[in-house]
Amino acid sequence: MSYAGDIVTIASVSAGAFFFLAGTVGLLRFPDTLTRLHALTKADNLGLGFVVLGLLPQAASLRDGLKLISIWLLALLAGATVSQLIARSARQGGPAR
Amino acid sequence: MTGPSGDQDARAGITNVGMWSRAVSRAAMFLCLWLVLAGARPADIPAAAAAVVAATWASLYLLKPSASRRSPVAIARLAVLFLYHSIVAGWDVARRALDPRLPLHPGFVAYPTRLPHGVRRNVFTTLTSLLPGTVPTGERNGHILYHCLDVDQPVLADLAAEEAALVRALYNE
Amino acid sequence: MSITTVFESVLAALVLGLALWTIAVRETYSATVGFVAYGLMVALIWVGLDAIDVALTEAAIGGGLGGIVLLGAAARLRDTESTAAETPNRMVRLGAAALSAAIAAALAIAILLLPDAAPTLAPAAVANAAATGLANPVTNVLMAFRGMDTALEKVVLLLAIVGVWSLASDQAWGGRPGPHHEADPNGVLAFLARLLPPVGIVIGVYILWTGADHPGGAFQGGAVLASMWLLVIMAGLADTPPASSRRLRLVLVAGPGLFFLVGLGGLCFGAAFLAYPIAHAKPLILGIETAMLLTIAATLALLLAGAPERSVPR
Amino acid sequence: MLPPAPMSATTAGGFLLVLSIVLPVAGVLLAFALGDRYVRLVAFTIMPLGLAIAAALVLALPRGGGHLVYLLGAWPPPLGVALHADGLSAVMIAATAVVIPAVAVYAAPEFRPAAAARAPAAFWMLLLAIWGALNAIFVGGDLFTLYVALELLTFATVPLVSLDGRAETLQAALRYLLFALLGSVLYLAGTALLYGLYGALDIVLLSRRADAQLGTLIAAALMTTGLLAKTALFPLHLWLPPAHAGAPAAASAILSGLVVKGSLFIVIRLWFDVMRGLPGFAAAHVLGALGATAIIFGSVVALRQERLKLLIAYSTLAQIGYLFLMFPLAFDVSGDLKRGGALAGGVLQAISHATAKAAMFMAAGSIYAGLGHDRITGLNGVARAQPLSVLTFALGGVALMGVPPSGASLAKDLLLQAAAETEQWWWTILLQAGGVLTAAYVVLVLAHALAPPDKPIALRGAVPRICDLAALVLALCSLLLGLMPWASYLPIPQGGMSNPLGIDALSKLLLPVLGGTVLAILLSPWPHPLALNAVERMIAPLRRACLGFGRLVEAVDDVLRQWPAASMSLLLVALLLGTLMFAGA
Amino acid sequence: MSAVTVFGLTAAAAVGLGLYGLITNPQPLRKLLAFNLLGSGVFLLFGIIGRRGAAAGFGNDPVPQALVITGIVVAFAATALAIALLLRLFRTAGSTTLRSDAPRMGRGADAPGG
Amino acid sequence: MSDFLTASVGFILAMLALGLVSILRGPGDADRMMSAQLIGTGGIAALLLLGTVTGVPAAVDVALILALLATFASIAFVKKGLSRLEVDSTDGT
Repeated sequence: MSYAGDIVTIASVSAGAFFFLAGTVGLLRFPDTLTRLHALTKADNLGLGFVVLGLLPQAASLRDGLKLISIWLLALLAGATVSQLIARSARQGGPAR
Repeated sequence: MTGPSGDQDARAGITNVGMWSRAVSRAAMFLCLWLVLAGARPADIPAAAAAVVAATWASLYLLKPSASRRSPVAIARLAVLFLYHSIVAGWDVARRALDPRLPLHPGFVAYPTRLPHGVRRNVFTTLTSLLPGTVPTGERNGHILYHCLDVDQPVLADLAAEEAALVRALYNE
Repeated sequence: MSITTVFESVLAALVLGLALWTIAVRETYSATVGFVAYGLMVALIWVGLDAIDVALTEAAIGGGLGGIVLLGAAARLRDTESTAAETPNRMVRLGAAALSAAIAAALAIAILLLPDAAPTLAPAAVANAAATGLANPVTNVLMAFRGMDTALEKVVLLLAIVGVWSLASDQAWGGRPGPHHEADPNGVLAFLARLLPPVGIVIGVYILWTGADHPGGAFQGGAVLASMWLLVIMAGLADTPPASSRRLRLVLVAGPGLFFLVGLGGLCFGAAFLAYPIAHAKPLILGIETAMLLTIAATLALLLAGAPERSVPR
Repeated sequence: MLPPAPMSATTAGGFLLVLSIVLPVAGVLLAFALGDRYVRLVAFTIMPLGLAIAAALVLALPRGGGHLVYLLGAWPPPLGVALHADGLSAVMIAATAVVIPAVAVYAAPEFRPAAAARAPAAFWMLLLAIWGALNAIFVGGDLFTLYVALELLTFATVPLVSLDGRAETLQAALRYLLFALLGSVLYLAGTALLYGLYGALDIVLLSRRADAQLGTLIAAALMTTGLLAKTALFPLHLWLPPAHAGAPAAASAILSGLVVKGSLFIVIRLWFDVMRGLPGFAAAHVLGALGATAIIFGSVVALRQERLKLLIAYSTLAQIGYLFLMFPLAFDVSGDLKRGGALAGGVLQAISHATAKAAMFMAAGSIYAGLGHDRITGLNGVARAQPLSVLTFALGGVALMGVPPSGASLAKDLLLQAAAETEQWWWTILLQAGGVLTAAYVVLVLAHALAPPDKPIALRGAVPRICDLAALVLALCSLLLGLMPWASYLPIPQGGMSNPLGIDALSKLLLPVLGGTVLAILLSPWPHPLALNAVERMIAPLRRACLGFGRLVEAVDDVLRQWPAASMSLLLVALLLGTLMFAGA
Repeated sequence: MSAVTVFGLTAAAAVGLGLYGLITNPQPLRKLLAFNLLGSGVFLLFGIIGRRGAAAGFGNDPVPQALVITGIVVAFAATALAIALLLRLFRTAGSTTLRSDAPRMGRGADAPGG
Repeated sequence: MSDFLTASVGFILAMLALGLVSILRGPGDADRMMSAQLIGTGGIAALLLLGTVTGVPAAVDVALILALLATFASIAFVKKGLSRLEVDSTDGT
């Protein structure tokens, strides 16, 4: 494990943790469903991205790194589509509510 | 093949050869995914083949290939733009959330898109859902209705730029 | 208190908080959401316990299928809440709390009193792994050492299907299970249902295949495939096949059927029922697992789709 | 009766154990794959084969020295799973192999593959599945395999309960499912603890390793309680009456006759093999006491039922209680486990009940089909209209009362002998009372059936004669069980059998019948043709008191069958058992 | 305190909570949730027992893991079956209460015999 | 390094817990449904870190499954209101 790699990991994972913190604060402070949705999808996805970035230097091989990245992409796709679904039902008052 | 059609508009004009080349390119994508997941081992060939064939079949069944040309450079540029946007978006939310004054001006903005209904518009809304301060919440009168954290920002201009980049990358006809 | 313990305590507190929420919250729907969250977090505990095979199972069930079945039911039953709100009185609740606490305490004591030299079969499982040629000990236990349990469990799944189907009305017997789903073909759900399933198929097959030597296996892969199929069905892009379809029924019995056939082969020509000839053990097991993958995927999806509702014209 | 030393090899004939599980299960798979039209055909192809395998197993067992072992996959325990069969397994398998085909013959006309194929298709598959699951329970040698088999049994049973799709039966099925799941989770928790303690799940290995430490006893208490919930021992019976009374008659016969014996069998395995008496004298007395209460409660409430099927369902409750009397009787006063007479008596009683109760449910089903209802007060004259059904019911009842040469009579003798040997005279009262109480509701029903009808009976539908014959055969089986050569399968002490003919036997018939008649008059609230007016006036105050008692019992039963009460009793039983086991250890 | 202790107590607590919910919650769906909670507590029990048996290069004894996987499958099938029953009951009867009991006609009508 | 990563897992889980408190409280179902999303991202992050810490590479596969399936709870939530969502562009077009 190289020294530089460790530095990148610590910095990047810390950044990721920061964005998770921001997302949670947003969830707690933002006033309504739709604004909270912003906090959740944007900040947490970025946080995950930074965590993945931070783990890349620790990955054993190129393949492991690519795997991490594809997980992030999958999570992004899921987050982006689900946020639209939730947003739509939140705008319409939510089903059965 | 009688799959549920995705892009009614884009199907016209696709040739048999085009169909095959699309199938091959998708299969190549799934093969890449497999290689990333499982690595390249000769013993894996049967499983890899089964997975790729099944995935390609499902993909062709579910999503009809479209005839438009892809531009690799533009796709790369779109990816960079997208990465940049998601960082800005995360930072934007973090800034607002951690600001003691909680600077929010939430509201809705209707964006008149030129993209046709269907997959293209879905791709667009999905990409823009990661833009700073916007979440698409459905449509009204053919306009995409965005919920914005701050309606004072130049949301419409950003969206237009994103749409242009998307069209250049994927749907250049 | 090491840093690891802090992490474990945070995780345990989170899981218990969700469990408490599931039990205590008044509204059923919220409780269900809490439980889905609980299931996802339990997957983390399994990783913490170094039981990745179980974590995969829990993630596939708790995250995907369990969420769909429970949330769907909670949504549909939400109107009945007012009629069924006959909560037991305080005395009963206190008594129940005391009794449950006593049982939990007994269990906790039993856990704490477990012998220091913990018995384990891990060395035995490793020592016999050569007989199957698979390096994943969990798969070895499931498919070889305790193959009977696994085969019978697949029969349990089949019986669950019979049970769910038997709830159909007489007219609908043999028809297509579940309601017909319609969704906007241009909507986000349909979009996801076009994009995700091929990726899911690759992942599902990968999970099955890697299960030979690494954590994974037929059930986890099958659960992924079932989720993908359900996604396509829910987006209205495909329909469930009629329950009377011969092909569907063959798929549903393929897994346990092949398992028992191979087992009987062992009884007639080999060492014993469910014994694999060493030379062919790995391909045989992988073949059974492949059949089980399809069976499990179809079974789980159909279990969630429900009883046949729409009769097919013959 | 399992071998004291672990068997490290498959014995000759061991493959029969595999076949006894695989054959019915293969039938399920085949029936499912072939489709609705062939389901019944598959079932009837499997039946004779299953019967043959059971017969072969019964024959092979004595030659194998009393036990058969099969190592699945040739993997020896603890890593692998073994199948074990001993005399107990053999007799249970044989009983199952008799009852299931008989029920199948009875059900064949009703569940023929016709236009509306739902119920028939499900019924035949589930019937085969129950068979496979029961056989797996009887020969399973591994606690977790037994868990899977138990679940198989539950999954096969629940849909049978709600086969007709009415709201009540759906509700009954749901209650049954939830309670059974609670039971199996407790069982599973105990299994986990045992594995954590001893690193094995094999019954024989565990029986050698288990010692009386706290963890083991907690596991024993949890597992026993979980199984009791599935067996519906009082007060954990909330699901039984609606489930057994609501199912189609053929299904009820299986549920009442066989299914509850599955979990009972595992309790026996736990107490007599895995733990070899570790639970102790006091805990066994808890089981005995619950059983005793079940006898009283079940019989009294049965006498108050207006519908025949519910009466039989409640009588099952009482009979289940009777089966648990074997547990205290198997211990002698010093607390040592004495297998032998008590165990043999209990198992014999279980088999007698399986055959007789199945026959009675089938007879009740025929009567229901004939009359279009099964109100007991409306049965007058049915003996003339459906003599065969009434005869079957009567024979089944007589067999259950313990009249020689029935199996129940032999069982009662064995249990009485055990009570005498272990100096536990107090159980003798209950053993005798059980027969009298059984006689009471049999007499009550027969009195109605034999009474002259108020108006001529118009039969709504006729049941094919073959159905009645199948039921009759089962009833006769139960009546003649005492004549079988049990000694090579069950530990029956010499001289345990009483002479099937003679004064003794006559008194064994007359005493319960007389006592039963009195009880029926006193406890049944419905108008019935038993009492003469003069007697009636004389005993009126007594009868009022008895009816009051009956009402009270019924009210208590109503409370106990509420969900919170039943599930709290479950935990209470677990705690009680655990505490007593610990105190006794 | 080791991972085994922490998660072991979690498992016991989950069992307790599940039992309490199973007893006191009137709605069947809630009972089902509680049952699943209870089940997951028992599965965790297997998990910590397996964890204690870590040996031969494996962090968790494979046998309990396999048992848990089987158990999860069975529990899931049970959940699906129960939900199907529940929805069917809801459609047939319009409510899902488990309160009312066996159909017993003429309860309390203790007509005098004769 | 390992301690740092473990601490990060703890921190992310704590954030997850706080976030869950906030959205499970509601008020609407839409809020509650975000919990699956929240656990999706947070759980994946925790799993990836955990996999690196404990040296169990297969933890990544768990994260993969979670990423693939975490959407499903949300979809179940949306599906029940399907009658109202039949067409995305309900109001016009």
